[in-house]
Amino acid sequence: MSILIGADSRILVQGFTGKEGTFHSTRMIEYGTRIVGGVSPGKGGRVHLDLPVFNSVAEARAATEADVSVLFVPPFAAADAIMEAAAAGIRLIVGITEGIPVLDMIRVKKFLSGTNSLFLGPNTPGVISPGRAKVGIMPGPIHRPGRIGIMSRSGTLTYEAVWQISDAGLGQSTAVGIGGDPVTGLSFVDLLELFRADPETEAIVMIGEIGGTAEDDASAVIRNGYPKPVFAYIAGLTSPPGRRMGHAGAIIEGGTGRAENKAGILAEAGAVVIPLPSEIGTTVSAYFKRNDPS
Amino acid sequence: MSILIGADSRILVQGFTGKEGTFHSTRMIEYGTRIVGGVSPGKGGRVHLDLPVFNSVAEARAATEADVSVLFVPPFAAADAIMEAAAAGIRLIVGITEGIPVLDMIRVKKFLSGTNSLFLGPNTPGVISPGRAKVGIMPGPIHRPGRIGIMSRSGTLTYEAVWQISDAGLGQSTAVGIGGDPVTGLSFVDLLELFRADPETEAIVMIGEIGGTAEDDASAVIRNGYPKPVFAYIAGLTSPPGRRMGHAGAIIEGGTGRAENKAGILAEAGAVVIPLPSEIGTTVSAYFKRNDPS
Amino acid sequence: MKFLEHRAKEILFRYGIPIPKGEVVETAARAAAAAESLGNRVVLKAQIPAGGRGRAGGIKFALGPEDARAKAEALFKTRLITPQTGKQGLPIRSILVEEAVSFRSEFYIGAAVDRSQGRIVLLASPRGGIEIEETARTKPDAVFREEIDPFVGLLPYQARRLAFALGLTGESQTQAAAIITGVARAFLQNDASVIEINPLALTDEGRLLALDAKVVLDDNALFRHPDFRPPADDPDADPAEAAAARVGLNYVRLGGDIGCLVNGAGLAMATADQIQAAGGRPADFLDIGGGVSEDAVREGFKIVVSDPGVRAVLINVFGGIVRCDLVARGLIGATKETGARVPFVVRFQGTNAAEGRALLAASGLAYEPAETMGEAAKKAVAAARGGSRS
Amino acid sequence: MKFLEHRAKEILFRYGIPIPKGEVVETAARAAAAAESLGNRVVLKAQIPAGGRGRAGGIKFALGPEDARAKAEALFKTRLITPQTGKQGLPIRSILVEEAVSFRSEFYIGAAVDRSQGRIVLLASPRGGIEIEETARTKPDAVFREEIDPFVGLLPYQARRLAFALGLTGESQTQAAAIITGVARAFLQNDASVIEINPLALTDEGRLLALDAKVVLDDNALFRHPDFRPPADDPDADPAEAAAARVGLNYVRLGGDIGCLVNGAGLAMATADQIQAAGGRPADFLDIGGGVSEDAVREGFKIVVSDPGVRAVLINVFGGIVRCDLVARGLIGATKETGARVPFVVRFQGTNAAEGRALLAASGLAYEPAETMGEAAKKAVAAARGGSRS
Repeated sequence: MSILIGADSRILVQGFTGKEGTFHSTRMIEYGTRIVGGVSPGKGGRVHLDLPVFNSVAEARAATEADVSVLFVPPFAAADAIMEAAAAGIRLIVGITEGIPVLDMIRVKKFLSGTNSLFLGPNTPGVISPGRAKVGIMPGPIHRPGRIGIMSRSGTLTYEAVWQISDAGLGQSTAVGIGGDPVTGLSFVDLLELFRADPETEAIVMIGEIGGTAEDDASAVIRNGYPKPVFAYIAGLTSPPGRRMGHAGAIIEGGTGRAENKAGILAEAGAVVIPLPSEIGTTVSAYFKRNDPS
Repeated sequence: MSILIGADSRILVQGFTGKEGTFHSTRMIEYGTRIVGGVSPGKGGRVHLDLPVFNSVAEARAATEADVSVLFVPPFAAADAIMEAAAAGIRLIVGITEGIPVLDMIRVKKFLSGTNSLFLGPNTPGVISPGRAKVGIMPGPIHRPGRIGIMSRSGTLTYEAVWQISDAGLGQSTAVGIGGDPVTGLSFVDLLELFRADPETEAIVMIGEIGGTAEDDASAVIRNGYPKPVFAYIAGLTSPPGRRMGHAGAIIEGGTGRAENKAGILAEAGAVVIPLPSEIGTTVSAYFKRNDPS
Repeated sequence: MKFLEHRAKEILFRYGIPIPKGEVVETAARAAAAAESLGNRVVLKAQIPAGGRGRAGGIKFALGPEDARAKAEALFKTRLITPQTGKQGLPIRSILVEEAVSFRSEFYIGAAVDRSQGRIVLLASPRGGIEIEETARTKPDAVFREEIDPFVGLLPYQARRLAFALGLTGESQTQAAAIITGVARAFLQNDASVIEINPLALTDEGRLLALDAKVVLDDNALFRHPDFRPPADDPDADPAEAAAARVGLNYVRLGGDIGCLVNGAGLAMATADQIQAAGGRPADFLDIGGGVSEDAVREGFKIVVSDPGVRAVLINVFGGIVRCDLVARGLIGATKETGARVPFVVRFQGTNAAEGRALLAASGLAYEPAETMGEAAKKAVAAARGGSRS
Repeated sequence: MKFLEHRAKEILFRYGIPIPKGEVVETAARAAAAAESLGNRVVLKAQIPAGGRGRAGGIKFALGPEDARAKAEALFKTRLITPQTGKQGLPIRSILVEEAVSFRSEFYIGAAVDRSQGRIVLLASPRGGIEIEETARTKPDAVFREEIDPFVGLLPYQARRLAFALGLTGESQTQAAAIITGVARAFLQNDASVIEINPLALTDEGRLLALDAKVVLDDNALFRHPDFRPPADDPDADPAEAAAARVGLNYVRLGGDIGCLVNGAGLAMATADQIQAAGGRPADFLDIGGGVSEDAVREGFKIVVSDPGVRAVLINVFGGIVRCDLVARGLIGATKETGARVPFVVRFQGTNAAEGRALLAASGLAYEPAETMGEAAKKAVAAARGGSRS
């Protein structure tokens, strides 16, 4: 098993016929992902990568029974595409697009709160269940099927963590990027709950970074007795304070946002804090060897 | 028992210190209604009619535990006042105000759909549970406690029906005006469900009129086997077609809206249709004498 | 408030909706000049505040200025009678002269309030040029709907979906989506009740063009749109209805012989029903409303009796906020002022009914009191039959 | 994008928010003239893109034109050093000369994105003039909040509640509600990230006046606000950061001696952490991002080595969309073009890592390959210690 996606997920690509959509759809199909079609308004009726193209998500969903969509649309059109997918009943919407205005994401969150759709991202590499389905832009070959759940706010740093874990002889149940933007859809807290219920996942690696309170919110879940070990690395210990965080943001976030604070809160809550990015794979594999010497 | 309000309802008046608010609050208090305070922004802290005045509904609710509010605010401020009451957790909001823009009511309905508040009106005389509480502007003395539930789109025509029923020796469990505007909060359907669950109510009198589909929607409930007799009078048999109904409205309403159509659908559904307004009291009392000759 | 076609088109034009080139004229000479500047083929469209113009002969094609002049002259002499005008019809005071457009197909775009659901719905259909009600009845699959959320507005994907549903592709689809978005924005920003473009034509050149348009605004929201207040002296308005509106009363002429003065719309409708059941014909619907003054009652009564067909008046007041004594004083004032001798029947119930009856009794006026609506209607019918105006 | 105080005030003024009379000047003579026209008492406020001005001496009172001239002259000669400027401080290029206002009390009004909840929050506090973070920490009961729904906007009752929470009554309460509504509208209509009025002063005459203001817009939304595009030649910008921005890269100077070129913000931060853990000091944060071209890599490398403090460069690329071979080609091009001899360590993983390594190996360039981040950081630290720039 895995979270969010699996071998039976039926995936739609929004922005299918564009350059990005074409490139990454090809990679996803090569990986074995079940892409069932795409949406490109105005191109409905065509065939692209041997798959049907539709003018709207509603039409595409009716024809293909897709339950997941992944977006390769430009920032100005992204919010509309997400809301269209949600209105059409898509269960999981994955927003790869980088550079969406924050207000658009706030609108999207409000809109989605009235639906049953989940949104992952934006500015995420996506989600992969190794060996089953890849919904996003991550390099497939570094992944291995396994029992570690990975969740991250970063793109390439996730690949680094995945690579280290694969290199250490372990694998991933699911690797998920929640996205690097200030306002995201699914949060670390949401993913912790999904991983909690996933029997395949035996441990979680969380890759955080400075800014916001996503890691602090996750700490609260861990503190309340989380049944699986959580390993955490927080990037940005050396990042200069004040450079990336808005002034009034700090007050809302209660003065938090520094990497050392996040790491401290996580450690106190019971997570295993990994101090250096180079030690993610070794730390997790040492834990598994200790607890499961077979 | 009764529906919507009762002897223990704690009622707040929005627009309390204005001319209308003062006049009708005085009448409601005279009737024995438990008015617990009022809201008049900017007048908070004063005492009016021996009751406390607050700047906001939230403040008033915190201080008085009010669960019902009744609005005497001008049309331009009404939507805001309703949303304020809903956001403050008022359970039932009664909008007396006439002349609220339809778009404001559509916004209010959307806003309320995310809350637990009920809205009655606008452009309604309100709701009365004879002998217990009067929340509105209807003349109190014409009412008698009893077992008929009355619901109506009209003001004075409701008084007429109430008067005839009282005159016939019967009384009302609750008399409710849903309001005469194109878009209303609580509908006939909603009230039928509330009356269904009210053991005190033994029969329902529905006063409809031309336009819209409120009566047709109610017919569907009756047709599905409503456990109490429903008497219906529809005003406007002689009203000229086309004068009050918008053109594109007709298409949405499926070509309905004429009094004879409404009466026909109701009769077919099993309601007792009263052909003339002067016969409301006699028809209902004849039914009760026939069925309950004691 | 309902706009004439040319005003409706002006409003929609501000929201990016393309309309034919045209000019509004009030004389045949100006019609000729407009035809001159618009090119050879023009359409003359009578500007009246009622639908059904086309079949009634209110739309004419003209070839060149002289033809336009002749046809405009004929139109200006006509009273147009349509199913919506009543039998006497309406005079044509202005004509919209527009370039004649050749088109391949006609669509329907409209937005309206769905009363039952309490929401705004945008409708589109590939069957334009005919009434949308007819399409909804005969071919419901050809009517496509999207809700306009009052806070969110119409989202781009909704506009696209409707445009695709119309069967449009390429440039036309993009243009249709923009027009649909414009209709939704115009609806929300102007507190509309109804906006219709019918037909929206796809011209031979592949452009979409709003050939006819209808815009009705919510009267209750006019305080937010002061620019749209109707002119005080609408020459086409019924003088009695206009007089009633000036004092805040709601008067509708019904054409019978029993004048009605009632408080509340529902009770007024019911009173008319009751009169008809008693064998009479109501002359009017006059709702004096809830917050009426003595002066307004007086004016209302004067308006009712100003109808020369009225042979009796029925006053039916169920006092609530309106006190019967106030109404009585208004009636006494009006009869004294006008000296009107039309017989009237008064039924008072509710707030201060006894005081009202006492005032009338003490005034020395000749009137018939009644206890119930049924009794009042019967007495009014009898009075209208027996009585004569002096 | 963060605006200078006077621009922030101009924006808020358009939303009905009252601001003091004032003028922006770039010379002492114009400061004197401004003081002349504004009256006797004025305030001179240094316009720099950083907070903490007041304590750093960037705000001066002046009595009359001559005093204003002298104080402006002194300010124009100063570099202001505040906790937000870095040690070298910032030059003062313009001064806002404002009427001096006497006031009774100071309030705080602000709006910002609540990242955790994904919503916009409007904050108000009767404790103005001090940092809102401090109030939130020391006296949380004195900070009042209302959500601004992104579709609905701030409703009138919410603005009223905040105004009442500030303890205002009568005219001032109405004015405060209007100001709060204006802030909410300005936030939504301009895609703001932060808007602050601090302090909002209640003057001796009983008027509310925004004495200081801050407006930060969401850079990602600037495409919707073309008027707000920052001038291409901001004289105060770090030249390396500006050069990176021009080619779409994100460069932040960190002050150490190991230049970094990394793909992805998280990996770039992690790389800096790894360098520090290995005993080195990162010179910069350079994220070449996801869709980078060979040209941009070349420019990025040139920017990194343009820092005279850089004694070694660490290239850490985990290929995803970015292919390592493309990065290799950019590096080879840049080193050939600039002839830079600074030692560099390259760590490639992911998409086309082998191809990238092969290209570098074949290029004849002197560089240290590394397999892991840890190894790369250690080698870079060693190179920076041992190496010297030629």
